[in-house]
Amino acid sequence: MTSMGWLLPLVQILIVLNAVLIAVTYMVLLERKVIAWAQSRLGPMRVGPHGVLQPIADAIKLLLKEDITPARADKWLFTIAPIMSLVPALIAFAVIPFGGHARIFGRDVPLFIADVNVGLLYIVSITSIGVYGIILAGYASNSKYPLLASLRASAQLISYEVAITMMLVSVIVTAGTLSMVAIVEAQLHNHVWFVFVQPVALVVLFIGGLAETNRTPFDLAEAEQELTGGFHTEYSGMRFAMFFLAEYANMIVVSAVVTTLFFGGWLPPFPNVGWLAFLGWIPGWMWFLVKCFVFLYVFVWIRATLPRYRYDQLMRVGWKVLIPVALANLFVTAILKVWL
Amino acid sequence: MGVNPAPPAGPPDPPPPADLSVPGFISPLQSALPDAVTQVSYWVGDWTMIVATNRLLDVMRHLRTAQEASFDACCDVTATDWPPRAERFDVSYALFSTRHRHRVRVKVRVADSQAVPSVTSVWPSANWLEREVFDMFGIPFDGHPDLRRILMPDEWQGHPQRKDYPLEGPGEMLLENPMDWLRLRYEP
Amino acid sequence: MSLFDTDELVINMGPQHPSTHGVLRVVLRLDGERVVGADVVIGYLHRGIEKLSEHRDWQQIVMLTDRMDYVSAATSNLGYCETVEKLMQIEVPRRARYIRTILSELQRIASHNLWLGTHAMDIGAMTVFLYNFRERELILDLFEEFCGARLTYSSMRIGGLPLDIPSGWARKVSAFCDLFETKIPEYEDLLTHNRIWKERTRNIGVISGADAIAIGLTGPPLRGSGVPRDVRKDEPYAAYDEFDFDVPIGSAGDIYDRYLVRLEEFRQSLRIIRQAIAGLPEGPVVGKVPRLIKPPAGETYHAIESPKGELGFFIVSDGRSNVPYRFRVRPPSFCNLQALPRLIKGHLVADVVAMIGSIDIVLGEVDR
Amino acid sequence: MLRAYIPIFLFILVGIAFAIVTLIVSRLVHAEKANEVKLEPYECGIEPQTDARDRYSVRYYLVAMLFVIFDVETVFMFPWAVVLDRLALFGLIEMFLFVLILVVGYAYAWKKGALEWA
Repeated sequence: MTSMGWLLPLVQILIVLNAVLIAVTYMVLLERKVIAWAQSRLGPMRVGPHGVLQPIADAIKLLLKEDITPARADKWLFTIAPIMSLVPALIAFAVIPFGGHARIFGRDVPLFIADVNVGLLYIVSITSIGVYGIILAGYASNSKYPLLASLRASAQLISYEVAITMMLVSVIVTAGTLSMVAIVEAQLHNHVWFVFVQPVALVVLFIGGLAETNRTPFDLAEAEQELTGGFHTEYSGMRFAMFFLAEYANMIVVSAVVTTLFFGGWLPPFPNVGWLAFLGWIPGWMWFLVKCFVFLYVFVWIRATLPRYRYDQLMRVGWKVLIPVALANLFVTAILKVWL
Repeated sequence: MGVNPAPPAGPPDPPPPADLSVPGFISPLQSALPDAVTQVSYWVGDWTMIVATNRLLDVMRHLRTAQEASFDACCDVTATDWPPRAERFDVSYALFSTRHRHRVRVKVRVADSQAVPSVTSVWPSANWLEREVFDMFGIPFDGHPDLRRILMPDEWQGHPQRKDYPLEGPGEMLLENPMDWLRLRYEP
Repeated sequence: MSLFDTDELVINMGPQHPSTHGVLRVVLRLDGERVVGADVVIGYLHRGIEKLSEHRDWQQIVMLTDRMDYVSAATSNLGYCETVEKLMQIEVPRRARYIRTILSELQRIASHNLWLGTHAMDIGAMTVFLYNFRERELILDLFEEFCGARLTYSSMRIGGLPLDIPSGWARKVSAFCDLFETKIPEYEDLLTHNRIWKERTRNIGVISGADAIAIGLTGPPLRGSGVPRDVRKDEPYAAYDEFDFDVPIGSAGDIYDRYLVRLEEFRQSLRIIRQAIAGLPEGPVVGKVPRLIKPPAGETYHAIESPKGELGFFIVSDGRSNVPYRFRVRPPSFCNLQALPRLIKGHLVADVVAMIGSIDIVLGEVDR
Repeated sequence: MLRAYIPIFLFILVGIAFAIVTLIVSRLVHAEKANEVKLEPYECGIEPQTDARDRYSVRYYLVAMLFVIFDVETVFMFPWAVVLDRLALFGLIEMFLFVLILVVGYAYAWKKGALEWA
């Protein structure tokens, strides 16, 4: 490989990593602002105009804060757990296509880090590593609330994993490929976003995404009102911040995956309709970000609206509602695919 | 605070005025359980029955079940300390009937460390209320399922609501600084 | 089988826990997430208000009653003042009784606001919390205008009120009633027909009416079980006998019914306030009270309906000193909390916080 | 073929490096003022009486087992889904049989109450 061949991915990785970190911190601000507006208040207003510098202040605060390792905790696992939670959330972005190809300085630069032919499988497997972080955190803390929370988390995450993977199979059948880039291109060739082909899959995937990211109404693993913060009860300072980053990074991953699979990724709306061609003037990565933003907004909106499910109800929804729906959807998709 | 030369020996418990009609549940009780009720009194609209301690449970069961009484709610159990009296404590029960919407107060008089039969078997709601009386006055309740201190710490000495217990407490160490507590706890 | 035997997990919920509404400690014994047994430990906020009151002047005690149910100080003031008035047989002027009714109903709304907000928060619905605090703030403004304080009002005196209402205050109360009426549907939109809310609250902590009476529940938790017991109706005090209002009752006796009962109480409170404002009589706000308050020797028990349930005062006067001989409070929170172990047995950890919320306790009143 | 994965490995390394560097930086600058009480496990202000690592009823080992079964099955479906176009009716029937066995087991588990939690 040429030196250039190493350099380009490295530059991309650094850009993506920084973009993700900035996006995550500003996601926190967005969440606080949107929820505040939903609740007829202002949200952060002090740091910078309208609180725009709040995420930076938060980051500095978390960096400087005391980082406690409880006396009874398992010291190594206690440190490894947040890393195991954060790293998968970050590296999932490796296969997400932020755009097609762009011409920068006369070179053809892909707007994704890697296009592997098992892209979707990669995301599924990488994101499930994240749950180990939560389980380890609960176990390593050697404290009861985190322990309860990590048991909840493990059961919850694997339950929703099943429905999610089955739904992904439906999408793969429709697209005929596992590559994220190819899935977007399939939507271009089929002249339709897959949301119109697989609406049920979208709903189930999004619900599953809420559960996988521990978001309301499925935020049982950190349910502050019951388990006093859940698996990160004993965490403080930077190690706590890593769980925090992981949760928000995972939200962005879910939004990005949903955008890619169902809303045509970087494609403008209805790319094949002639009189809408002017939408193509807006670069693809901007379309992608706008679509992602919509889903992130929905995450926040749901948090402002819904109460929390109870543990047994959550499992019931996962096993008795989502899995049968996913199976039925898969059957119908496969039959239609072969028939047509 | 106030000038109070000698502590009073007990509440007046005045008898009801002659022209006042007695509530319907009192005379059936008196005929069903003769000489259980030692005194009936009336003051500012409240009827009070003073009952012999050993007959308390019979009276309470009667009041709970008899049609004309049916006191199904035990609102309050509390005590008053009258140190000069031999039976220094008045334990008083505030009863209410959700059917007839009437009230009565039942009182028993007990000496120090004399047990009162627990009414938890008649009204489960008396559980904590009796625990509080035990905690605050040191009156034991016979047959109580779980007689422990409730408001004060388990290892507390004395019973704060007694009249001979000083307002400032028994003179325990005053620990102003929270770190003093920690030092107490961790120094061998 | 011993290979698969498991121990029960003993876990302390509280005293430092976000959802125990104060320094309440519940020692839970868990099998998985199911509650096998629970022991309630209280006393962390015990300040000895009863003992203190036996060393305070009769008028000074009003200030102590503020500190019992600190989110509903006005009803505690009312209960205490009425008990002393009963002991001294003082006639309270009609205007004062009307204003007391208005104050205690405003207080009921404020207290229910706080309850609904925190209860919804416990179940994870955070927006309702802030909506409720938004409206509660308006009530606190009204109280501030009346007596200068926002939380511990000391808003009543033995024999009447410390002062008449400011001019224009009644109009502001009416305006608040009109505004608040439009806000109740906002809470209902977020909760009443919300599927998750219903699943979290229905058939949880069910208790029958007879059991509820026996275990000592009063107030909305008792009415949620279908018992129409309300001190305001049964033993009217202040000016409640002059107003039309209904006592809402539930049927199932679960958390959801207790919620519905309290929501309906919002509306009934508005109804009472409006009638009281419309018919507010002129006249003095303090009755004929002797300069030195010294009730004749005797004892009495008097109860009112606080937002939490039956708030009773048992006061003994020896007729000689200027302090009560015995001062006893029958706190509704204390008696209602007693039902907690029975209500949560067999439910899940998540239901424990919902249950604590549904019986609406204030630890300042539980421990006194 | 494998060249496509090089950026991913690179990303994993960068990701881990980022996490570790952050922890080290924070370790250099953060405040440290621990005392014995602060280091106790949190149990709402009460000293824990029992250890958190007691043997404890994890009602969900069944979940774990069901998950393994289902997830392995779905992994088999990935390659099938990609090439369903070419397998056509044969692939469809094959997979139907495969899934049918799964569904029978699922229905059995449901009926037996393995899906009732708590």
